[in-house]
Amino acid sequence: MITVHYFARLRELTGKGEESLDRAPLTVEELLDWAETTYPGFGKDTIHVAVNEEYARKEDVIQAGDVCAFIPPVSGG
Amino acid sequence: MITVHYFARLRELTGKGEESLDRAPLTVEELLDWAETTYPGFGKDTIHVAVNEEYARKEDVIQAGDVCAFIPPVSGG
Amino acid sequence: MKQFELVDTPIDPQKYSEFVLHPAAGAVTVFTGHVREWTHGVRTLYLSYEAYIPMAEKKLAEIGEEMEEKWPGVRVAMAHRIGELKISDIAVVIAVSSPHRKAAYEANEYAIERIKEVVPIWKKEIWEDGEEWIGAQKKYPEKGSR
Amino acid sequence: MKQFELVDTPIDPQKYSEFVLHPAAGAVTVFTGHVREWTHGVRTLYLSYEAYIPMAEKKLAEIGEEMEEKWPGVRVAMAHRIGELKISDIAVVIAVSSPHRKAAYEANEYAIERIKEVVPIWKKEIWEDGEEWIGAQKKYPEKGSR
Repeated sequence: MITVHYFARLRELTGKGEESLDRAPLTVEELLDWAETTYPGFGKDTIHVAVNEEYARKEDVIQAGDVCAFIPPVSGG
Repeated sequence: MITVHYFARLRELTGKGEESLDRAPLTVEELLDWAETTYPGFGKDTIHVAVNEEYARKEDVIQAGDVCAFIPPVSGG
Repeated sequence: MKQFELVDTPIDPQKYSEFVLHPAAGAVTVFTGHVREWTHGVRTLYLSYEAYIPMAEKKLAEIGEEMEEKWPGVRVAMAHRIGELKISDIAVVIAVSSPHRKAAYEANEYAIERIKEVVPIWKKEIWEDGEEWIGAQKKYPEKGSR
Repeated sequence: MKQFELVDTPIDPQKYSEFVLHPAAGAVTVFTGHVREWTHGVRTLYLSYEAYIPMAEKKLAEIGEEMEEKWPGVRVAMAHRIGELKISDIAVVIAVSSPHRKAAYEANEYAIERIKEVVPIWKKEIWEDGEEWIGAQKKYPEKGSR
């Protein structure tokens, strides 16, 4: 199982702040593809994925137990 | 009469904060020359003169009633 | 307070400037970002900020480390507020001390640029006739971009 | 308080940042210059500042006008303290607000450079074994240099 977090626009789109997925191991790219299919309008091309609170590359592999977060373009400050 | 103010090193050198001079009209350069002669070590080459709270040029003429100040290199901030 | 923190209550800049002050510090710069009423001719009623809190605090601390590497001798404290903010409220504070002023200015400006690039915080603007999550559409954080 | 002032009591930066804040301001920068304990390996016990007060306040106001010309939309408040200051005391505060941050940083740094050039204020450093009036030996204010 992996945990995925949704924030901001994505939290409103999915209607949830987080969920658990039983799909590990998978790559970051595969996770983004899954999200786009599951939640039309997700907009994966503008979204980064954090794995265990660090930005990950598309080819990085997510393992069971990892905590993931979809990071849409940030706008703090 | 003109009033002249002394600050910082010059106040300590002259032993006074201000004095009145009965020498107007005179140029800024003449005032600096007078100060150098009167107070050895005055250091007129590093000192600006303010007339009525504005920096003056050496050729500017000081009139009776003007308030002058010797401005050694500033070091605020 | 923590040196790098997200808070959900009003920010007091004084706490952060006191944190960075020390006897060798000759200069302190404090930047505060405030909720502006008008942006591009549109009137903002209030803002709502949301964050991935643990990662955001970690990223703030990383930015602090970057600053100490680039400008040796600076001390840094930063905070970002989340939740609903009204006009003129402080959204972010960056306090930097340094022996000399140049580094205090440069490091401070570097910090706000980096915050806007990499810290997972999101702003929603609420206007009279709508609302929108704001996000730069072109610039994304990169792993290892520090 | 006045927008541009010399004071002989401790400086509270908050007063100046509040003075410049307004609903269109998205950024506020506050610079404070502090008495540093060590300068070039010499330990300072305390400082004494002296000023030609009316001219110094007039020059601060002129610098404020220069800033408003160069960075339209900024608001500025500045103060310099005189008298005896101990380590870490604030000697000078510069608060600048602006709709956007770039101008707030730039205008603030401009202000401290100008203060050090043209405002008739003098610093005496008092060490364990002596004291000296400090003054740049090369750079003098010029009439019309603004």
